[in-house]
Parts: sequence; C-alpha cells; structure tokens
Amino acid sequence: MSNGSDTAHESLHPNRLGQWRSLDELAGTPEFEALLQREFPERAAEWLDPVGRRAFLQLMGASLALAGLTSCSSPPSHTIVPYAKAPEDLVPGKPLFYATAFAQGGIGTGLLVESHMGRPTKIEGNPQHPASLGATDAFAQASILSLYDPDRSQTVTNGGQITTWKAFVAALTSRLAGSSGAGLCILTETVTSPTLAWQIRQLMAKYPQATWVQYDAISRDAVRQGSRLAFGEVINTVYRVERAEVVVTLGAEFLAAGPGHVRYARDFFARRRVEAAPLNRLYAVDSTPTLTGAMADHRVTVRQQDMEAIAWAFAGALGVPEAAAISASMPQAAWVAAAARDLKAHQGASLVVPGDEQPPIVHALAHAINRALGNVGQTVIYTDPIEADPADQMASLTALVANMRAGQVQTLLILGSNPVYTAPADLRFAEALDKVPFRVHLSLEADETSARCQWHLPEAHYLEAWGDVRAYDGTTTIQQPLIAPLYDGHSAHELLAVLQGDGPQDGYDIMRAYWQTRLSGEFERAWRTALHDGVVGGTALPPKTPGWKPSFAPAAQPAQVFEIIFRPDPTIWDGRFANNGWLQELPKPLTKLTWDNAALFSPATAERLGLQNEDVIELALGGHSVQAPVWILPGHPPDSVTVHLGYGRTRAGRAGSGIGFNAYLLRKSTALWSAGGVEIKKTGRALQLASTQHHQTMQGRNPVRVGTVEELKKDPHVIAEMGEAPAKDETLYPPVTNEGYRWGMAIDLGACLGCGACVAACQAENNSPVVGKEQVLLGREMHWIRVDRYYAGGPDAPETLHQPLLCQQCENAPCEPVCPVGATVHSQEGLNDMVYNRCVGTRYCSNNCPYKVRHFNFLQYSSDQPTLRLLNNPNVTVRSRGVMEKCTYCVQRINAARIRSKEDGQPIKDGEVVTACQGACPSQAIAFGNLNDPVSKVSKWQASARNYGLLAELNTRPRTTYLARLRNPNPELEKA
Amino acid sequence: MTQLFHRSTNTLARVTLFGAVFLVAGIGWGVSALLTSPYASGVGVPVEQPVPFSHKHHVADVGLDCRYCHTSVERSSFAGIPPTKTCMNCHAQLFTDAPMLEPVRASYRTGKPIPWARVHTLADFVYFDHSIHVKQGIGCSTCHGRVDQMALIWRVNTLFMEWCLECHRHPERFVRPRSEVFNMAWEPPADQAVVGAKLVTEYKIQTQTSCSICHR
Amino acid sequence: MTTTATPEPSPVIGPGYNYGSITDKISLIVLTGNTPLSWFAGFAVSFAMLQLLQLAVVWTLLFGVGTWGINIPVGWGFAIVNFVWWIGIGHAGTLISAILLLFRQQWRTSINRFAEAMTLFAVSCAGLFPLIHMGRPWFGYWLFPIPNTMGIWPQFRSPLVWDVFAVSTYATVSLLFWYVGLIPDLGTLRDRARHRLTKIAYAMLALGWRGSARHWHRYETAYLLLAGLATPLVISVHSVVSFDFAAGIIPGWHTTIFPPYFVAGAIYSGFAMVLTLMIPLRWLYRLEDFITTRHLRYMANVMLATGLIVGYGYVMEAFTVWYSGNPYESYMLLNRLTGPYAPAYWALLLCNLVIPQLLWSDRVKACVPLLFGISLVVNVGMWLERFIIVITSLHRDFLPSSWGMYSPTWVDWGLYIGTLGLFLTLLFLFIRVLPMISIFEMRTLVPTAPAPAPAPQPTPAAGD
Amino acid sequence: MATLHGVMAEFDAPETLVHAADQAYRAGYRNLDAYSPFPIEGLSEAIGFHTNRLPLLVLGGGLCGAFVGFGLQYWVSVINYPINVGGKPLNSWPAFIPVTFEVTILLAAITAVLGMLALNGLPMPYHPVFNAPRFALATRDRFFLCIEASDPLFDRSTTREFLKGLGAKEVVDVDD
Repeated sequence: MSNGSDTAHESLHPNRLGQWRSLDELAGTPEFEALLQREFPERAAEWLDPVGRRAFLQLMGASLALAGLTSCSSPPSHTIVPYAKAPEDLVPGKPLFYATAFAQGGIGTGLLVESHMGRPTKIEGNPQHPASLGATDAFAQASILSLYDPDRSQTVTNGGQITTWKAFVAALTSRLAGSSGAGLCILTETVTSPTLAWQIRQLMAKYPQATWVQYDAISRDAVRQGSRLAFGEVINTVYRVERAEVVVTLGAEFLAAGPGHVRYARDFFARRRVEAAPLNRLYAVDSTPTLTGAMADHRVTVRQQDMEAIAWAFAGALGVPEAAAISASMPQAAWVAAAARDLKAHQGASLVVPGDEQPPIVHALAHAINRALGNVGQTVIYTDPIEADPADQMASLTALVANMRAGQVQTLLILGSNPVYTAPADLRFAEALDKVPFRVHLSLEADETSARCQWHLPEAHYLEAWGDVRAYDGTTTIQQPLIAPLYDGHSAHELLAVLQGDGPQDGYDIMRAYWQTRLSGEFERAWRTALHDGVVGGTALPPKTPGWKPSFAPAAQPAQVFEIIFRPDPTIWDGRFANNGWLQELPKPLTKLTWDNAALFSPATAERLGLQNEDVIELALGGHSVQAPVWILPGHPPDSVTVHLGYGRTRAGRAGSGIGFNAYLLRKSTALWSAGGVEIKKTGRALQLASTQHHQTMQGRNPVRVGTVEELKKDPHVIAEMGEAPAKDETLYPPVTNEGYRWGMAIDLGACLGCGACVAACQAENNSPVVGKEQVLLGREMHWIRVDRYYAGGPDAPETLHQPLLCQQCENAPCEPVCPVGATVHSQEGLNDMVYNRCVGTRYCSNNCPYKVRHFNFLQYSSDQPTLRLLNNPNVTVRSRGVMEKCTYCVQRINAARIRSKEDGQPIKDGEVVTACQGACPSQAIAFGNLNDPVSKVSKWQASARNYGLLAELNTRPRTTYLARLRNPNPELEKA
Repeated sequence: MTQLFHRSTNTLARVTLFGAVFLVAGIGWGVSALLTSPYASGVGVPVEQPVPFSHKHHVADVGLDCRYCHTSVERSSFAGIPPTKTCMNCHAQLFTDAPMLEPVRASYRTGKPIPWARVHTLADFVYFDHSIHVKQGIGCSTCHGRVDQMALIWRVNTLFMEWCLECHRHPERFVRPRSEVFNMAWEPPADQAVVGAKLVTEYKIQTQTSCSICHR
Repeated sequence: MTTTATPEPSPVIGPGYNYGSITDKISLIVLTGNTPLSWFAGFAVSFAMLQLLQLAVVWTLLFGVGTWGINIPVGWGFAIVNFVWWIGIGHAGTLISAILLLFRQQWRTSINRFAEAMTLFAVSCAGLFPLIHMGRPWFGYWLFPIPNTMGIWPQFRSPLVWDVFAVSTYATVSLLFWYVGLIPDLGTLRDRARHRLTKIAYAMLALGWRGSARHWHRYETAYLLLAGLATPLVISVHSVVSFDFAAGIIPGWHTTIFPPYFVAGAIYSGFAMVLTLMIPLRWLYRLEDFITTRHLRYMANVMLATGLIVGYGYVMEAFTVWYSGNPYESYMLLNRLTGPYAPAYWALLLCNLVIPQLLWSDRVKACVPLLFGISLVVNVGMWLERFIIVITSLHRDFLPSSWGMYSPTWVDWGLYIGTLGLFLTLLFLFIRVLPMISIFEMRTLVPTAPAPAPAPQPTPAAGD
Repeated sequence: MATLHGVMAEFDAPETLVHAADQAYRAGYRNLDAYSPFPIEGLSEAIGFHTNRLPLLVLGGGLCGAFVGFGLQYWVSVINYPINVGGKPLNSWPAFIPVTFEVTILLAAITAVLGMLALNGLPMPYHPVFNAPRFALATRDRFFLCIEASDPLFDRSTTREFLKGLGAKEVVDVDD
C-alpha cells in the first residue's frame, strides 16, 4: 500500500476541524451524518439512537436476516447529505493513509492507517519504519477493533457516578495546590515516549517528592538485570539477524514477540530462501514450545530450571572465561557441543538470543557468548536503553505497594496499566490500593483497576490521540490521531498536563511543544515530514560499546521439582486485548485454541498424570490456586506445565469477561516467569475448549512438503515427486486462457512462522465477523485464511509445520459446477469469484471444496452494532445470514488497481496489488501477482523447484501454490 | 339415475379449464410488469428536493459544467454532491434575497447541510465507479439522461442488472469520444457501430462481465 | 421380474367375489357413515407430529439453518439425508404402477393405487427439504429458469438444478398418473354416494366419466403411455439424486456405482414402506381377500432382490477402494468401519444386508408379523445408509486439518419426525376420502364365467 | 318431453355386451356407444372404433420437450451469459442431458393426459345417458349399449326390438 496522501497529515487535527470534539457533538454534525449516509445510507438513524445498540456477539440476529443482501435495486428511498463546507484533501470515496505507530510494552511499530471519510478502517505496516518495513503483527492489526469496541469506557466517573473531565481537573488541581508532591505517585507502563518522559521530568521538578513507578505485567526486568550482570549498566540489544548464519535461541520467542520481532522475522527468513544461499541455521532450546523453536532446524526441549545449565554449557564450550570450569553433563550435552561447534565455525556471523522471560544469568551468559564469538558489532548491536527510565519495575512496584500499605501514598495516578488484575498475587495490590485516599485510573476500559479507583478517566485510543513512541532500535514515531476521540477520551499526555497546570493542555500542542526544539531544520517542514513519514529522522540510537563488567558465577543445580511456566498469551497478551473479538477468535498459533487459555502439558507428563484434553485440574502454588482445563501440547518439556496470562478477566467487557482462568493468581513477584512446586489436583470436571483444528497429524498425506537443502541440491524434483500432479494438457476440455492479468499466489512454507498476522489482517480487510466460542465449537469459524498446524515425528520432539490455507482459486474449481445459481464462477482474470448477493446458501460448494476454505453464515454473524459498522471496509460487502463467503485474493484491491491503471494508462505493476495477508506477513512468506508476467515475484516463486500445488492430484489446478518447507540441518546432528 | 348437472355445465367446465391457462399466464405477466414498472424502478418519477434546484436552469441556461458541482466524478467512484459552499460561490452575489434560496443560505450559516433526496442509488453490494466510466468514454447522459432538460431529476434508466449488462457486453453501442463525455446534447452518430468499435479499440475497453467487476 | 415359478397357493383375489361385491366392499370404506375409531386415533397422532414440523420449519426460517447441527466440513446433515430417504420411498408407487404394468403383473392391481398415493406424499415430504435447507430460502426461485431483471439464469451444470427438474417432473407425472387412474373410480363413487354434496364433489372430480367404450380405449392407451414414460423417469430421478453425490469429488461420494445402487435402494425402501403400511391397513380394513399373502410374498421377493443389489453396491464400494488403492478412498472406508460413526455403519449392514436374508425362507414370508418387522428394519437401514453416505464422507475428507464432527439438534429431529407426521396425515386423509384400491382394475380380476351362448338372431317380423 | 337421445339396452355380462355391440354394428348402426364398468377387450372394435391419434400426440409433446429442454440450457450457458464455470466448456452437453430428459418426459406425460381428456371430450359433467334410470350401475356391474337417435337407421320401436333381441335385460329410451 502506498501512502495515499501527501498533504493530509493533520486534516483531522481538532484546530482544523474544530467541531470534531466528542462523539456526541460529532454525531450531530453534518460532516458526520454525511459520512454515515455515504457508508450506511439507511442505517444512520440507528447510529443516533442509543437503544439501537446490540450485544457484541449477536448470534440470533433474525432482525437483519432479510435485510442486507437482497436481489435488486430499489427506487430512491433515502437522502444524501453533502458537507456544508468540505474538508481539504478529502475526495469523497477515496481512502487516505496516515502514518502513526502501535506500541506494545512501550515499544513501537510503525503503521500506515487507511481512513475512509474520516473512519480508520484498516492498519498496514509503514514501509519506512525500521521495526515494520511494511509488515505488522496480529496485535497491531486487531488494535483497530479496540478503537471501535462498544464496551470502551465512555465517560469520566467518580465513585461510579458519571461526571465530567472539568470536574476531575478541578478536584485534582485543588488537591495538589501548593503541594510538593509528597504522597503523589504516578504509575505508568514502560515509557519510551520522549514527550511523556519530558512531561514526567517536568512534573518531578514541580513536585520533587512525587514518585514515578513503571510496571508492565510482561516486563523486561530480566533483560535489564541480565545486562547489569554483564555490563553493570542497562544496555539495549539490537540484533542484526540478516547477518547471522547460525542462530541459537535460549527459550527465545524473538521472531514472534518482543521488541522488533516483526523486523527480526523478516531479516531471519530473508536467509531461509534457496536463492539466498548460504541458508542460516537455527538451533532452539525451548523451555516451553515457541513459534521460533518450531522453525528451528534443531530443537531441544529442556525444563526451565535447566536452561541456566544449558547456557553455562554453551558458554563453557565456547571458551567464555567465566565458564572455564564448566563441563556439560546434561542429556543434551552432545547436542549443545554440536551446536557450539557450529557457532564457533561462524564467529562474527553467529548469534545467541536469550528469551525475554529467561533469568538474568541466561542473558548475561548470552552476552558473554556473543562477546566470545565476536558477534558484538556484527550481529549484536548495543545501544543506550530505549526506556526513558530503565528501572527495575518489579522492585519499584513492590516498594509502591509497601508505601501504599503504610499509608504514605495520598494520590495515585494510574496511567493505562491494570495492576489490580496484573500485579503478582503475593503483592495483594488491590487491598493496598484501597488505602490510597485519592485514586485515579486512566484506561480504555472501565476495568478491574478502575473499579477500585474513585476516579476513572476514559483514555483516548492511540488512533484518536497525539503521542510518540520509540521502536526497538530507538527510532521515534509521532503518533497522529485518525479520528477525534469517540468517547471524550484523553491521553496520558493530557492528564499529566493537568498536573503540570500551566503550559499546553492539548495533546497536539504538547507534542509540538516538545518537538519544537528537537526537530532538525525548519520546524513546520520537519514536523510535516516526520508525521508524513511516520519516523522522526535520526532518532535511531547509535551503537555503543559498553565496558565488560561481569558479575555472575555458576549457581548450584536446583532440585528437580514440577514447575509451572508463565507466558503472555499469544493472542490477548497480558489481558489488555481480552475484549478484542478478533484476537480472542484468532487461533493460538500452537494450540489452535480460541476464547480460552489452558494448562499445557507434554503428552508424556499428561499420560503419567492421567490427564486428558479438557479435563479441569486445580493448580495450587503458594497458597493460591486456580482451576484450569488441560491441553496436551506435543513438544512441551516434561514435568512442567505452561499457563498463559491474560484470561480470567472480570471486567473486560462483554466479549472478554469470565472466560479462561487467571494465571496471575499463581504468579509471585519473586518468580515472574516460572516457579517450582506447583501441585496438580484433578477435579473430575471437564471444560469444552474451542480448538479450530482437531487432527494434528498429516495422516500420511503430506499437505506440507519438507525438504532439506542437501536433498534439493541432489535432486531438484524431490519436492514435485512427493505427489502426482496431472499435466496441464491431460484434459478433454478446451484450454481456458486469461488475457491480461492471471492472478496467482505462492506461499513459502519455509518462511511461514504461523503467527496469525495474516488471519487478523484478512479479518480486518474483509469485514469478517466474530462468531463466538459456541460457534467455533460447532466448527463455524469464519476466517478466510487459516493457518493449519501439523506435527510430524514423535510426540515429545515433533517437527511443527505451519500451512496458511486460503481459497486456492482452482482453475478447475470443484465448487463452481455444483452451484445451482452460478454464485461462484470464474472471472476473466481467473479468479474464483464469490457473488454473495447471488448466493442462496446450498453449501454444496463448501462440501465439494477439498480444502474446506469456504465459510458459511449459518446465523446472522455480521454485527449491526453501530460503532462496529464504522469499522467496516466500505469496499467489501457485509455478508448476511445464509450466505457462503471465502477469500477472493482481496479482489477489491485488484479492482482498485485495475481502475487506477486504466486511468493513467499504465498496466498494473508487480507488487502494486498487495493482498491483506501478504501485506501483514512479517516474514514475507506470501507472494501475489500476475502469472502472465514471467518476471513477477509470484511467477518466479512458482517456477521454483520447491513449488507444489496442494492436492494437485485432484486436478483442481490451484492458483495458490506452496513452496516446500526448507530445512538446513547440521549433518552431524542429522545422523543421530 | 338423475342428472347431477345442467347441460350448460359442460361448456362451463371447459371454459373454466381453458380459462385457467390464461389466468395463470395473466398473473405471470402482471407480476413481471409490476417488477419492471416505474413503481419498482423509479424510472420517470421526478424526485422532490428540499430546495427546488433545477438542473435545467443551471446547465442549459447558466451553462455550468457537470464537474463544477460533481467535482470528484473523474477521480473517485463517487461523483460528489456539492457542499453548500459551492452554491454560495454564486449565490452570495446572485439572488441573494430570493426566498427560494433561504434554505441554502441557512445551511451555509448554520453549517447544517441540505438533505438532498437521492435519485440514483444502487444496492449495497453493487460497486460502481464513476471515474473509470467517464475515463472510458461513457457520457453522463448515457445513464442519467438529458439532465439539462430536467427541472427535477428522475431516473431515465432502471439501473437493473440486465441494463448494466447491455453496455458491459456491447460497449461499442454506447461509448463516445472522451471529449463528448460531459456533452449533454451528444447523440450517437448514424455510424455509431463503426465509430464505437474504433473507440473501443482506441480506449482499450474490454467487455467486463465478470461478477467481481461489480460485486465483491 | 421377481415372480418365482412356484405354484400359486392363493389367487390374487379371494374367492366368491363379483363385480358388485368388489365395488361395494372397496367403495364402502370411503362412503361409510361411521369412520373406525382406529382411523381417528391414527390421524390424531400423525397430526400432532405434523405440528412439530410446523414448529421446526418456523424456527429454521426465523433463525437460519444455523439452528441445525451442520457446520464446515459437514455442510449437509439430516435435511439431505431425509430428502434422499423420502425420495427413495417415493419410488415404490410409480415402480409398482408403471413397471409392473408393463410386465403385466396382475398382482399389482390391488396395491398400485395405494402405492401411488404413498409416492405423492413421500415426494411432498422430500420436496420440503431442498427448500428449507437453503441459507436464504426466499430466493429459492432462483433455481428455476424464470426470466428476471438481473439477466441471469440457473447454472445448469449443477446436480441441484437437475434435482429441481427431476423431482418436480416426478411429482407432476406421479400426480397425473394417480389421478388418471382414479377417474373411473371417482365415477363409481359419484354413482354410489348417497349424500348430494358428496355426489357432486366426486362428480366434478370424475369429469363426467361414463365408461364409454371409446373412452376406455383412449384411456388405456394413455395409461400405457404414461407407464412407458414413468418407467425411465423413475429410474432417472434417483439416478439424478445420486448425482448430487457422485458429481462431487469427496471420497465416498465420487463413485460411478451410485446411480444403479441408489435406484435399487429406492425400490428397496419403497417396497419396505409399502409393506409397513399395507400390513396394518389390510388387517384394519379386512382386506386380506384383496391383498393376499401372495401379494406380500411377491413384495418380499422384490425387497430381497433389490436388497441384494444394494448389498452388491456396498461390496463394490469396498472393492473399488481396495482396487484403486487411493489413500483418501481407503481412509474413507476405514473411517466408516472403525471411525466415530462406525456403529451407524454396522447397524446399516445389519439392517439392509443381514436381517433381510431371512426372506429367503417361505415360512418367514408367510409370517405376516415377521414380514412387518423386517420391512421396518429395512426402512431404518435405508435411512442409515443415507446418513452414512452424507455424514461420514463429509466429516473427514482430504485435509486432516479441516476434519470435524456432526451431531443433530432438536430442530433436525423435529424436521424428520415432522415429515413423518405430514406423510401419515396425508395418508390417513387419502384412505378416508378415496378408494385405496383401484376398483375398476379389481373388477377385471373377477374370474370370468364361461361365455353365454349367443342370443338368437332377432327377426324383424317376429316380436314378443 | 324432451327429444330422444337414443335407446339403451342393459346387459349383465361383458361378453353379451360385446356380442350385442358387434351385432348392432353389423346391422348397420353407426351412432352407437357401449358403456362398461371396466375396459373390455374388443368392445371398441365391436362398435367400429379403431383409430387412435394419442400416441402421435405424445411423441410430438416429447420431441417438443427435448428441444425446449436442451435449447434453454444451450441458450443460457453459451449465448446469453457465457461464463467460465470450473474450467468446463460453455456447452457442457453431457451435463445438460438430465434436464433435457426430464423436460421431455414432462411434456410427453402432460400431452398424454390432456390429449386423452380432450379426445374423450372430457370434462362433460352432463350427458344424456345419465338420464337412463339404471345407468348408475354402469360404474358397478352392469353393461349398456346405446343406439343414438341421430343414427340414420334409428327407429325407436324397431331399434328397441332389435336390442331386446340381443338378450338385453332391459331396454329404455334415453331423453336428450
């Protein structure tokens, strides 16, 4: 997607469109009516009518069943409302793109957000942003749904009573009048925002005795402590994955989560294509299954408590002085030795990556190993920390709780985070909080913490507010709003401005005030460029070489106990996305579970404990206990259980409350990521879990083909010969030719991480509904693209294979001849069109689809919730009850490109049409384009020796083909 | 045995049976007539507007070009409805106190737009793009008729799918030189068959009858 | 056909009947003043079941087919199972009337009328399902070639469109066939009815039939022609139904043997249903003299024969799987034998293959209750067969990742039981108001007396 | 007293009716008709009725159906809106066979029934023969022969005698 607007940076700035203040006003304004009238002509009334709002998941929507898709046009029935004074830069019916950034754990990824008539509808990555390069992850894709979440808090409340922002400002200022800040504490999440840090520093100056505490449930304390152990200071580590030929991960999920993972995935898989020989080689040591480990050429699973020993073993084998005395004796010794030899062979071009959740010592050892391998400066770049204040968050939070309990905290401002829910159980944060007389909580939802605070302030979503954030390498992006706050929300900046009293109060002015002096060159130009590009030039942190001040030594081997491992949930993270239907229904990459978390066991352990899938067990640890359903996960280390944080929310909203179990209740401030001695009791009950895939093996039909580099070198046909595809001319029918464009797609299974960004992107682009757990249990999920996950090999050390499956756009589509009304037929460009308004819903096409990529609106799934309608992509029909739907290669984008190309008389260039899934894919595993163009990327991919058609033996002649997964094993280990 | 029926029932019986055929046919005809009538299609039914705006006056008499008000017709799928500002460009000077124009002035004062009644509308699942049609030499009047002769606007075409298909199958019958697109008075020349065919090749117009061209 | 060369123990009609007594006995069932209580009882039950159908249909239309157990991958569930089952049952009527007529099987006379009626009702039950199983039934008319303002038409390559034509043609032709057969009997009822209104009602339906020699002549020609047309039709209909599956690529559907084996199955279940209904009725209305044990035996023979053909179908399916060595096909069979739905498959084999073998023995065929039992078993078996074909083929097809399970909801059951109600209700009404046995054809079965000596030549002169 | 339709004789066995009808025809009567509760072999021949155009009509109906059936599908799929369906040729004639066949049967069957009724002049709720007192038995167990007044040889008394002579149980006048 190209940045569609060059001059449209701030057309939405309140000062330019003064009337766009709050939703209530907005709803009255002609501009907004116009906007609604255009997109939802006959539904505007419902918008203005509050009782018209329905439940988030309306499953029995007979009301809309007969509306929506009908058969013919009707005479003029409704009015059309133009602007009174049209805004600049806005061509009715044309989308605009604005650059901004999405932050997670305080670390940003650059975005381009598509906006239709003032409604942000779709998120793309920002090609100019180093952490994105055009791609995104599932969280960023789905974050736009949170903007329109009908359960977002909409008013300022005091003690549950609706009041106003003004009233709050009055209360706060009167309270702090003349105070020195004694007893004032500001609790934020990790802050990388330069402006916010600047504001806080100013506050500290004004209120010298005030305190500032940062707390992220998914904190990177261990990383920071690790670098203190190694360097005596906090250092930010940036990997240059594209330079690494051998990578060893120590429990690291660095390709699928954490700072810069989108960029890392792209760089890593750029070295996994046969073209890009020599391939890199990945060794993974997992203490719980990770997507990164699933991509490894060699993977071992160890119990978390043995991870340190493994790290020492590597250190010893690689001549790290601190580890001179180490002689590895664990079962994985041989494996470690082999991997170590491989690392040694690639000094300066190798990389050891510790997981964020690993203990400090592992991080310290990783630093030592990279140093010993001479990787520093090559594949490992050290910079100053990106955090504004790289404090030990858990320590400061513990201190804060102590102060609160001691009654020393008088005024507590909680910005964004949800500590009542996320704070480790042993801190008993909630009851300490009650001791604070004046408690303020600024958040998107009226959540668990809001319920414990007198004052709750609706927070402005990042797409509604001004802000700035730094990326994994320090690059700063100024976040600009796409729409005026829907619900009178305010940003943290604006709240702090209130404390500051004097000075700018408005987010926009605050931003400009901070950057005024900090942008190089003439300010207005620089400001516009920064907004337009989505990056502030020259803010990437320069490399530095920290002094080596090691302060660590081998510890005694811990006693072998049954351990529990905590991890952020793969789709709802620390719980902040609990009310996000897209992420709830996005199958967790490895378990394929939706709408629930589970206690994950290895098959062997489950068998030993006599546990089945869906058994409900009681997990007890340190006096706390939770009841959790069991899910057996091949490749999980033995004698340990993994639980995902983020579920069991009580005040998340209609979608997110009361599902799953709250793993935070077992979490201790001293053992954030794993703990020993968990007790497991069976309850005899069972809980149905909504998994989207029930069969994990390939049943001897290899839908996913795998080959090693060696095999492919020996015989280029090895992949093709794994199946039998009939030749093109083996037919009695006259050949069908597509002049002009012949659209096709190829998916590189060697590069597919299985992260699910494509699924979220597709859902956002194509108005796919959320159906809810009950419907998923019935097998009625609506994702046009799904990521199948198969296991090969033994259950304890399996090979995990991912395969994105979308409509294969078969040339001999089995779905087409069976449709009685011709609702699915071929287009002149060879697309397998699906005509929703013609579909009568016999479901014959789906029965006859060998890939089962068609999805049916069994009930009225598409929501008629007014805010959610604003999210709809106006270029894609919203499907009603009784209609079949499926992937169309984002035909709306193809049509837009075709019209564009005809208007400027240029043929569509390769890469001009980017499907939603392709655009989002961090690892660039999808190629799409014109197969009639021999030099197009997709043509090249389909010409590759790894290319094969799924189920081609059925002679369906799929337009979507796959490139076989490529392994680059270490011969030494392959023999074993 | 006594006769159950009178002699006449024989004729009656046959007439009924025979008539039934025509009855069924008649009903079928009636239904299809209704479905294609102006009642269903809105063809030829002038639409009342909040302001008695006359295209006839503004186009024929004043000589405004379509694009003066429908600004985005060449750039966007949506032709564009002029903001009140556009009206005021002239009416700030002309007929400044004409009572007829009070709603317009009011709108400009208050910023409340004029709720025009929509004349040409398509179902939600039909995706029509003005810009490409205009670009490919399909004139305004081809679909909207002689707007310059309508005081109030009405539909001159049904906008039924079969109507769209006519042109998508045989563009040569309707295409005109790009220069003539906004010419209300343009009439197909006698040799349209020849000219049209030439234009079709010149403008690289394809017959687009794939479903996904209009439905997605 | 299946008539064995065994000596006839009993004729096709009881002894001592003449034109008059046959006429009276059959027409009296309809024209009687006092309806048997058993009729009211039966009708009440069926009507209650019919109400369940109403509820289920309304529910489906209101909330959508999502209230059924169907899903992806199992896009078709009970609805299609029931559709095929009912259509199959519908085949006995036309078969008996048409094919047995062409084969000059006298014994058809006493059962064809009833079987034809049964066909009509079964087909109307069947016809309901394709309509309501659609996601948007209100657009069902798009399957018919009706000129429209969209300028588009049905897609004639789709087996579902073939279905529309086959089933509607079949319904029409069966109706015509049945009605034409009724005309002379309607005349009889007209002439026998006492109440004037009844008389007029039957008279209008009889179209003024008066048994003229010319009329009989054309009538017989027309009837024979209809039989000749209906015979290939009845074969075609279930072949077309089988194409719904055979034209698909799903393992377990994509089979060339389906048409013959569906037709045989249809006849099989059709005859089973005729027996299931005939046996109680002949006992209830004392019709043992018209529907003799010989009739029952013949029907049993037909069941046995078609049952064997169906069995052959099962065997061939398995053989093809083994012979082709296609992994998907092999897994399909394995899944049927051992998968989650295996009990249904084994039950099917028991019902359709094992138990009917009892029919080899004449003693079994002579034992009416046992025959009744077997006919019930076959009905169940044939329903299971369709369940197996639809569900087990769909729920595990090509990609293991997309495999799923199917379990019906109360709406599914409601529709099934409900159509049984519709079927029986119509049947009870039929036997109450129309002759369930063709009177005029029965008359032809009366053993003819030796022709009387020709009357003396009249001479114009001689008078008396 | 209305005009006379003819005289009607009643017999109690099919054979006697056939014989009587045969005799009447030999005697030169042409406008006559026989009535029986069931079709009787050779009766219509006996009264000199041989020709039957029904089969030809049905053949016509069938052919017409075949043409319409295939024609419709061909026009729709090849001429009216040619579109690529699953890579199959536009004229997928094998797929068009079922519908063609069904339409053929349908039209043929309808022709057969309507043709039969039309040629028989049905419906005809009123017919003079119904005036005959015992004619109701014609649909039960009695057999009637009626010689119509329109016949040139018809003479009320002689015809009555003639019929009596054929072994009729009873002979009555039938008013028109």
